[in-house]
Amino acid sequence: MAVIATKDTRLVVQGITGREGTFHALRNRDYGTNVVAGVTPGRAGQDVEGIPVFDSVADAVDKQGANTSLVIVPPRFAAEAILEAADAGVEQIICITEGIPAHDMLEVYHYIRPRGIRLLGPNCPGALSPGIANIGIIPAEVFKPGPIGLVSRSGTLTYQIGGELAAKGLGNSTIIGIGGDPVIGTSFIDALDLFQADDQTEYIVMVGEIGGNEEEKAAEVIAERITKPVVSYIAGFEAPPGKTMGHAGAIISGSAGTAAAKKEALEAKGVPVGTNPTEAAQIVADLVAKG
Amino acid sequence: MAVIATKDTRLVVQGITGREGTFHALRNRDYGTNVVAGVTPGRAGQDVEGIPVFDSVADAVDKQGANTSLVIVPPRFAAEAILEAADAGVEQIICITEGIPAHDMLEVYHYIRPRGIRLLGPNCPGALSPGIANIGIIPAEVFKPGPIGLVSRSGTLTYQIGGELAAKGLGNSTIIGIGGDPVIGTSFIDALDLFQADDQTEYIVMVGEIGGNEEEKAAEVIAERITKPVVSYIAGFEAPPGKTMGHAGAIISGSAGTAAAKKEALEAKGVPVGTNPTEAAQIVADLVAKG
Amino acid sequence: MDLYEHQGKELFAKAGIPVAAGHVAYSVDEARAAAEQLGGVVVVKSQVLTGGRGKAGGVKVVKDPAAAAEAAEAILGLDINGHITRRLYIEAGVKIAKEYYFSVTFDRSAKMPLLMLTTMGGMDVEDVAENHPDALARLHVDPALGYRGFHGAQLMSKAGIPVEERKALAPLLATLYSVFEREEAMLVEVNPLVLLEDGTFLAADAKVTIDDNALFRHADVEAMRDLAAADPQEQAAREHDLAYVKLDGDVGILGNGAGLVMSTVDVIAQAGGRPANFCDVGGGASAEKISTALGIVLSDEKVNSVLFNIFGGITRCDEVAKGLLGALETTEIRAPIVVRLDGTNAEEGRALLAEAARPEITVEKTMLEAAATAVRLAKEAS
Amino acid sequence: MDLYEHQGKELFAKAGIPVAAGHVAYSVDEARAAAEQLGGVVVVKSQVLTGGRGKAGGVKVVKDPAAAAEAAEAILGLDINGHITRRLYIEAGVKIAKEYYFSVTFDRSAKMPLLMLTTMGGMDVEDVAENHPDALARLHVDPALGYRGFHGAQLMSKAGIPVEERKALAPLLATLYSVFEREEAMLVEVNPLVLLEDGTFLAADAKVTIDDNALFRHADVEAMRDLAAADPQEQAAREHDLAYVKLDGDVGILGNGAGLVMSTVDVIAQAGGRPANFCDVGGGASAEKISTALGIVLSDEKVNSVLFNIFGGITRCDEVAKGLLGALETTEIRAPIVVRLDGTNAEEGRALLAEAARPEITVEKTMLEAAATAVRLAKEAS
Repeated sequence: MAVIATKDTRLVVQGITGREGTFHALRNRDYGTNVVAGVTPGRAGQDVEGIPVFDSVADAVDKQGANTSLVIVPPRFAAEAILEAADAGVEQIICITEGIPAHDMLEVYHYIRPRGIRLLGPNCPGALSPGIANIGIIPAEVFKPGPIGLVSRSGTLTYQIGGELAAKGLGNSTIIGIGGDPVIGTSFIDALDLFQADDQTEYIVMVGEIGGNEEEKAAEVIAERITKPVVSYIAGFEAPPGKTMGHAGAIISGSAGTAAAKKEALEAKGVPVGTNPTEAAQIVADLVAKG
Repeated sequence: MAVIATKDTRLVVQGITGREGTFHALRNRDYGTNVVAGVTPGRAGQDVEGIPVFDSVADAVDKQGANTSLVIVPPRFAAEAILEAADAGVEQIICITEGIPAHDMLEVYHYIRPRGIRLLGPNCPGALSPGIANIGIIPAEVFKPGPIGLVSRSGTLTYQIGGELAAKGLGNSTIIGIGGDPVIGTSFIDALDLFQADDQTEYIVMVGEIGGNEEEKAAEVIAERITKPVVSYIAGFEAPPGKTMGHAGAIISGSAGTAAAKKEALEAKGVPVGTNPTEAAQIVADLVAKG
Repeated sequence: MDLYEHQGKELFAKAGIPVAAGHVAYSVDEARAAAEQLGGVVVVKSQVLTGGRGKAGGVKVVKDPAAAAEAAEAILGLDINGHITRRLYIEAGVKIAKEYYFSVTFDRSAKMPLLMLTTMGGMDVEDVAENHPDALARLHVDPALGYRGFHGAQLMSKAGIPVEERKALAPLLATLYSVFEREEAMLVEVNPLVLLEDGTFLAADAKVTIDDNALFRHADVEAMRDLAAADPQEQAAREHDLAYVKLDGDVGILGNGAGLVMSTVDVIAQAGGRPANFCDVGGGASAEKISTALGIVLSDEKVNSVLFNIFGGITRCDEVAKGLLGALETTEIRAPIVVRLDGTNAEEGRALLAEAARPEITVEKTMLEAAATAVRLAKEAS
Repeated sequence: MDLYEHQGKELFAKAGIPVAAGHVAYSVDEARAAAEQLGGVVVVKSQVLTGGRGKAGGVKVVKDPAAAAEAAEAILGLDINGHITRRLYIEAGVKIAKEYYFSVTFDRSAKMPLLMLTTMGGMDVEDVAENHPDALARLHVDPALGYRGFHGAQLMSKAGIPVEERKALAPLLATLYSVFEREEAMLVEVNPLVLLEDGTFLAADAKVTIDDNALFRHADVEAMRDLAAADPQEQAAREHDLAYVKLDGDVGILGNGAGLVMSTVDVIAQAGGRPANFCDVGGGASAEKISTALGIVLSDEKVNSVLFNIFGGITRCDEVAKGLLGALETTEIRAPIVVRLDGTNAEEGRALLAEAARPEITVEKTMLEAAATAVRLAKEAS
C-alpha cells in the first residue's frame, strides 16, 4: 500500500511555473505520480505541459480534487504557501523549500497540527513509494519496491542508505525524508506510526543524526507500540562537539543529542544501530535473510 | 449520567475572589458540585471558605486535578481567562461573562475548537444536571432530575421552560444554556450530539430564538443523526423586523432567521414547535405520557 | 455602533486607504464653504445611518459652491427610511473608471470574517447576490490565520478582477481587512470601491459598524457617537446599561433576559395585545436599576399597562420587588402594573409586594396569566 | 547569528526595555573617553560571542576613567574560550538589589518558545538547572496563543517572585518575549535581570541569537555582523552559501547534504584518518559552486587529500564533475582528490572524469572505499 505517496495521491504543485517547480512536477509525473494541478497566482488558465495552472490551491482542490500539495517556492513565501494549502483543505503538504525562517514554521506547525493536516518537511526531499508515486526530489532510480519503510532526517543520507539496500537486493515501501529543520511537520514518531499501520511495510529503517532528542523520543515509542523490526543508523559519531554540521538541528547540546547517546537509547529498546550506512544496510539484510 | 456537569467534574473557578465568583462558587459547591480550586493571580495560598486559591489554572490542574473551569471575570479579561484554561489542559470551560468583544471570541473559538476543548458560552447561564452538579448561575431549585435534556440560547427562557416542565412533574438530565452571543463555543448541534450519546436523556427540548440560522442547521442534524424525540420552542414570533432584541445574535436578516422560518425548518424534520413556553412544555408532557 | 460615512472614512484614511478629500457640513453655509474649499466638482451626501440614500435623493453631484448650497438645502432635513438628514458630507469629485464592491462581515454562522468582492459595484449587493450569484465572490478568513496574501489573490481570482488590476487592489483589500480587525468591526463595507481613471483605487463610500462590546478599547470611535440621532429613551436606557426597544402598541414590558423578553412580546400578542416597548434589565439587576427601567418604560406615553416578567437566576426577585416599590414611592405611576415573579427569591419578592399591597400592582402566578391581565388592563385604560 | 551584548541591548532599548547607558570602545582611549562621558562608577566588559567572560576576567567594575583605561588595557586582546576580545562595552554602574535570570529559547523538541525564570540569577543557569531544578521555572508558550499575561503570572508564581515585585516585572517579561518574536530570535537571555534598589528592573546583560534564515527581514541586525571576528574560510563559504567547518585533521571533505557530510566525517575516522574540514555544497550545486567549494577546502594548508562524496538528488553528478575539472584547469591543485559519485547523472559524471583522465583524481565506487583511499593518500603525503 505504501504511505504518503500512494496511488490515491492527487498532487498540486505550488510554484509550478518556477524553474524548480516545473522540473520536479514533470519528473514526479513521469514517475507515475498523479499530478493534477499547479498553482501560481495570476497564471490561471495556463498549463505546464498539460498540467492545468490555477490562481489558488482552493481552485486546484475544487476543480481537480487535489488532496496533496508539493510546495516548491522561495523560502520567504513558503510558510504562506503551506498555510494556503491547509486552508484550502488539502490533506497532506510536502514542503521541499530550504531556509524558511524558524518563527514562520512555529506558526505553521501550530496551525497545521491541531487540524490534523499532515506536513512533511520543510527542507526535506519528500516521499517516494517505489513503483507507485514520487512526491519531491528523491532520485527514484536508486530505489526499488519492497518491504522496508525508510525514514530519514537527511536527504542525501536517505539516498545513500537506499542505494546500499538496493545493492543488496532490498526494496522499500516508502522512503520518507522528514527534513532537518528546527521545526518539521512530520517527526520520526509520526513516520513510525505510519509504517506500523502500513500493510506493505515489514521492516523499518530510521536514519538519524546528532542533535535534538527526536531519536531518543522515537526509541520510547518503538518500545511502546511499534511491533515491526526497526534498524537505525545515526550520522555524526565523529562530529566535533559544539560545531554546527550544516543542519540547524545538528548542534550538540550537552551529552544529550550525541550520536553515541542516541545509539545507546535505541539499543536499550532493542533497536540495532549501524555506525555507517554500509553497516546499517548489512544489519537489515541479515534481518531479512533470517525472516 | 448527564452531560458537562457530572459527578466526575472537578471544577476550578476563575475569578473566585470576585464578588460574583465567590457567590457562585459557593452556591455551586453547596449544590454538590466538586469545586476543587479557585484562581486569582497573586492570591495563591489563600482560600475561599475552604476552596484553595491558586495563581494560575495550571496550578489548579497540577495540584487539584481540575478538569473543568468556570470563568466569572470581567469581560475585558474573559478571553484571556478562557485561553489560560485551555492552555492549562482543562477539558471543559464554562464562561458566564457577558459583553466579551466579538473579535476576542473569534480568536478564542478558533483556538479552542481544533484542540477538542469544550467551551460553553460565553454569556450563558452554564450547565445544571439536577441532583448531580451545577456549574454556573442556573437557579437549581426550579429543576428536578429526569429524562429530558434541555438546551437553550437564552438563560431566563431556560428557567421558564424548566419551570413549566417541573410544574408538569417532568425533570431534566442536564440543562445546557449555550448563550446568545455572536460567537459561542457550544452550538445546538454540539448539545444535541451530547444528549444523543447520554444514557439518561430520553427526550430533548431545544429552545431557540430569532436571528441566525443555528436552529435551521440543528434541524438538518436532527434529521441526520438524532434518534431521540426533539421538541422545540422558538421565541420572537412577534418580534418587529430589524429590531435588536437585546442579544446581539437576535437580528433578523431577510426571511432566514425569523421565528416562523425556524418553526417551518424544524417541523419539516418532524420536530414539533411550541409558540410559547407553556405550549412547548405541554407538547413534551404529551410525548412523555404517550411513552 | 454604526458609523456615518465620513467617520468610517476617517478610520480608512488613518489606515492609509485612499479616500477623496471632504468636509462635514451641518448647514447650507457650511456646505457652500466646504465646496469652495475643495474647488471643482463636489458630491453632496446625506449622512444617515441607513442605506438607500442614493435612491432617496440624498446624494447629488454638483459643479460649484452655489449648486452645492442648493443641494445641501434640498438634502438637509430629508427623511431617508425614517432617518432625518442632519449632517452632510461634501466630498471632492473623482474620475471613476469602474465601480466594484468589497466588504468584510462578521459571519456569526461560520464564526469567521467573510470577504465579499464583486465587479458589480455601486448597486445593491443583495441584488447581486440574488440575481448574479456567480459574480459575487465570497471567502472566509480563518481567524487563526488572519488575512494573508493568498486570501486576496483567491478572492480577486474568483471575482474576475482583471490580472493587471490585482497588484493595485491587493494592498487595499488587506488594509480594509486590517481596519475590520484593528477597529473590531462587525462590518466594513465599501460600495463602490472605485477604480479611478489613473489606475488607482479609492473608497468612495464607507459603511462601518463597530462592536459595542469592544468600544472600551476604542475611545476615538466611542467619541464619534451621535447622541442627537438616538431616541432619547433608548439613549437613557443605554446609559444605564439597559436594552430598550420602542414598538407601537400600548403594553410596556420589563423583563430579565432577551429570550424571556422576546417570549413576553409573543405572549402579549397571543393574548390579543400589542407591546408598546420592552426593556431588558439583564442579569443580576439591582433595585435601583429596576426603578430606572420602569421609569424608561413608563416615559413612553402610549403605555397603558406594564408587565413585569421576571424569572430570577442571578437576578433576585426580592431586589426586583424592592426596585418596583421604590419607584412607586418616588414617582407617580400612571398605569397599572402586572407582576410575575419566579425563580431566585420569588417567594420573598411576592411577600414584599403582598405586604405593600399597592393598588397599582396586580401579581399573577404564570406568564400567560400575567400577559392576559396586562392586555386586559391596557384595553380598559384606552 | 549571535549578537554582542551591546547589540542585544540596542534591540532591548528599542523595545523599551531598561538598560544602563553605555558606549562601545575598541581601544583604551575610547574606553577612557566613554567612562568620562558616563561619569561615576562604570563597568568595563569584554564583548565576545561566548559565555564565561566573568570568570575569565573579562568584566571589571571601576571607579574612574583612569581605572577604566587600565581595565580596558587588561581586557583588550584577552582570550576567552578561544575568542579574542577586540571590543569593549563601557556601561554606567547601577545599584543592584537582586539578580534574577530570564530567557526565551526556541525549544526545537517542544516546537515552542520556552520561558525560563529563576531568582538565582547572575550564575550559570546550567548549574541552577542541575543543582536547584525547583528554583528554575520553565513554561512553554504556545505560538498559536502568543505570549499572554497569564504566562507571566504563571512563570513568576512558579519562580517564587515576591508578589510585590510582579507588577514591575510582568511588562518586562512581556517585552523581552516581544523582542524574541519580533526580531525572530532563537535565544533571548538576560542574566542577570536585576532588581535595582529603586524597585525597578533592568537588563544587565543580553545574549541574543537571531535566526539566520530570517535575516532578510532584519537588515538592521544583519548590519551588526562582525566580519572581522569570523574565520576567513568560513566567511568565504558563507558568502557563497556553503556550509564550511574547520576541524584539525588532514583530509578535506566535500559533500552534498549535511547528513552525508557528517557520515563522511564518520567513515574517514573509522578508516583511521582525521578530517581537516568539511564543506557542504547543499542541493543542486552548479559547477561554479563546486569549484568554489574545492578552493575553500584546499585553502586550508593542512589538507593532504580531498574526498568528494556526492550522492546526487537535485545535485547532478555531471555538474559536479564539470566543476571539479574546471577547478583543475584554473588553479594548481596541490593534493590528490578521491571522488565518489552516485545518484542523478552519476554515470555521466564518471564518464567525464574518465575522459579527462587527470592524474590527481582517483574515482572510487563506494563511500567506504573512497574514504579508505583518501585516508591512505593523506598519510602518504604527510
